[in-house]
This record gives sequence, structure tokens and C-alpha cells, in this order.
Amino acid sequence: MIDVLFFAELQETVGNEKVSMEADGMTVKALKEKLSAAYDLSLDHAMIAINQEYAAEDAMITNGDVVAFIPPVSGG
Amino acid sequence: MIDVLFFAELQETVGNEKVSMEADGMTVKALKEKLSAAYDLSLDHAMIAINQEYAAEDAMITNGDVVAFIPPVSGG
Amino acid sequence: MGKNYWITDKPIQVNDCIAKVIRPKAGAIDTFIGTVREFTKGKRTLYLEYQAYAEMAEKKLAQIGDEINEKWQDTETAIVHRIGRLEISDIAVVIAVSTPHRNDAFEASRYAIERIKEIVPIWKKEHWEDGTKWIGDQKEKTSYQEKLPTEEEMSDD
Amino acid sequence: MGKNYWITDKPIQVNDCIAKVIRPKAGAIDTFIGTVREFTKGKRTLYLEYQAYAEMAEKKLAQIGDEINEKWQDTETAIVHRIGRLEISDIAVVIAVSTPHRNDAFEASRYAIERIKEIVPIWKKEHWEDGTKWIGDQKEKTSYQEKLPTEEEMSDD
Repeated sequence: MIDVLFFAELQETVGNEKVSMEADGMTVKALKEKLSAAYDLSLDHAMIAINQEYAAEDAMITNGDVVAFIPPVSGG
Repeated sequence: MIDVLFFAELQETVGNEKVSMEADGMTVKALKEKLSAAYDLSLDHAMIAINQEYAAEDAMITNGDVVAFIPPVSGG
Repeated sequence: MGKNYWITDKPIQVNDCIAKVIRPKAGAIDTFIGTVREFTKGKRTLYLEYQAYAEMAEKKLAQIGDEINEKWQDTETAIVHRIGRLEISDIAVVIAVSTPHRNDAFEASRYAIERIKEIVPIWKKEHWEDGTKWIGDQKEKTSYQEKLPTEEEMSDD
Repeated sequence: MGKNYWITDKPIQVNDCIAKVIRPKAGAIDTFIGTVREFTKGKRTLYLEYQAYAEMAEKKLAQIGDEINEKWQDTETAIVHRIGRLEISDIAVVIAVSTPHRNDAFEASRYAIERIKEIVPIWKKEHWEDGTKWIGDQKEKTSYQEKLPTEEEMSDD
């Protein structure tokens, strides 16, 4: 199992800040596609962090990871 | 009579922060020369303010003016 | 004094941030303060809501401090960002950078605010008179359209 | 709240200066703080002494604020400079400039500190381990050797 975190408008669309799911061995890209379909999300502009570090599309997810979808940031 | 103010090292050399003197009708340049001689001051790098505004060498001094000799500033 | 990079849901005291970077070797501190502006291009903001991925945001703020220390000599940086509801004129972010000489302080704190808008997971929701919206990329000077950060941005070194 | 440009012989509270420029139209405040640095080129400072032609200095600080308002849009500036004896790390000067957008705030406050070192009648006496000296021109970036200020510098407009 992994935890997936959503923020900002993604969180509002999903209706949840965190979902737990099976994703061991998936790439970031595959997870994105799966969640895009499941929640009708536009993740094209979202960055992904695995365990609080930005990850590339081909990064592999393993059990226990915390994956966060990070829409374009607007702090400051 | 006018008041002449000295600051920083000029004040220390003159030994006074203010002297009163006759200078009606003198130019800044003439006053500079007079005070340079009187106090053995090097005023070459000093700016002059008349009544708190920077003045040019040929500006005329009139009774009641406050003239300040302003060595290179170093605030901040 | 605790850490130099933090997210808070309380009003920010500017001095808390400045105090962390004052030191004998420094002669200059540049402090950037971001406040909630009422009007943007004629549109009136009622209030803002900030959300953060707090743990990661604090790590990324610290990364910015590390980057600054690599780019300029002998710097000390502190950054605090507030989350939750902020009213007009409330302070959203404070960046303080101390350096021996002033030019570095200006450049470094300017760098910090640009980097915050690139890599720190914090989001702003505008509450206007006529609606709300989560704001995306707000960089004023450079475009940042790629969906992935650059290698440099992903690095935590 | 009183005036925006002042000379004081008391310790400076940074917030006093910042508070004067916070306003709904501003989204950015850049605050420059000058502190007493212990070492300059290997030479150790014990403490500093600042002297000012206070009335004129306040007028010249206000002039800098006017200049900023001409060069950048919709600015609010406040500047305070301390005089008397200052110890290491004490705050000598605080400049706060608020603007709608951040780039202007950075540029304007940088302009302000450069102008202070050109036209504001304040002097610093260094007390080193091995002697004392009134410091002259300290501009780090431009030379300023003429004995008279330029026309622009003499103008109070």
C-alpha cells in the first residue's frame, strides 16, 4: 500500500487529501494515468513527489511510499 | 552673522561643532578659503549645505544662513 | 531558536525571522515580506487561503537556503510562510538573508522568492468578490510551464 | 504614526519602519537592514559611532523617498537611521519599501541604500582594535569622488 496526497484544486476534485492504494512496482507515469482515469483528474501540469522529493515520470513506486501530486505552486 | 556647522573629522579638527561669524555677501568658495586658512582644514572633499540644501561653490551667503561643511558621508 | 525554515498557521512576526540571521559577520540583511494585496489588475481580493504540503515545503525552503549558500558567500537565510486564511495586508511570507556585503543580500533574497514560486509546495486560493480559484504558476518574470522540475530543482543537495 | 524618515539615538525596532509601509495596495515589502559588522577585510571593529546632521539628514531621506516614488510606481518608503554608539550586530539603518509588485520593491530599496551613501549627511567613525577613523565615501559599486554633488543630488524636488 502507498499513500497518495492531493493538494489545492486536485484535493477539491478528488474530495480527499489522502487515499491509500496498491501501487507497488508502478511507475509515476502509470500511477498518474490510473488516477487521472479514476478521478477524472487533469494531472498534466502536476509534479509528483515521492517521499517529499520531486520524482521523474519513470520513477518506480514501492510499498510504503508517500506519493504527492503537486499542482503548479503559488506560494510567496 | 551666520552659523557654520562642522561634522565628523572636520568637527574634531576645528574643535567645535558650530562657529558664528560674519560672512554676508561671501560666496561658498570664499568662505571655504577663509576657514581652510583659519583652521588649517582640508575642505577639498567637503560638500557645502546652506540652510540644509547642498550648494554650489559660487552660491552667495547671506546673513542668518546656516552653512554646513559636509565631509564625504558614510551612513548606512 | 529552532529551525530557520518553517510553515505556520499563526500570524508571522517579522522579527522572529530576522533574529535568526543577525550575526557579527553580517553587515547587511535583506528581508522580503509578501503581503496580501487587495487589488490585482483591477480585481478585488477579499481574502486568501494558503495550503501547504508542510513537511515537504519546509524541506524545500531549506534547500533554497542551501542553494543560496552555494551561490553567494557566507550567507545565513531564514524563511517562514504562513498558511490558512489571510486577510488583506496580512504577511504571507518573510525571507531574511544576511551577508557580509549588501549586494549579495539583495540578490539572494530575490533569488529566494523566485525559487519559492518554483519549487515549494504551497498553494494560494484567491477569494475574490465574484468567485474563488486556486492559483497556479505566478512567476512574474520567467515562464515555468514544464510539468516536471529541472534536475536542479529536484536535487536536495 | 509620525514621519516616515527619521534619525534616532535609540535602538531601532525594525517593525516600526515596516509598519509605516504596509498597506492594501502593496503586495511586497523589501526591507534592507544594515548592521554593524565585526570584521572588514580582516580588521576587527570594536564598535561604531554615527553622527548626523539630523535635520538635513531627515530631509535627504525624505528626498530619497520622493525619488523612489518618481522612479517606480506606487511606492511607500520609510527609512530610519540610528546615531551614537553602536555595538557589533546593532542595527544602523532600516529601509522599508512597499510596492504592488516585488521587483520594484527590491530595486527601490537597493536604490535607497546607495543614495543614502551619496547624499545623506551621516558619518561613521570606526573604532578598531588599533585605532579610530572617520570613514568617508563607502559606496561599494560606484566611485563618487567629486567634491560637489550633481545637480540631481542637490535638488530637493
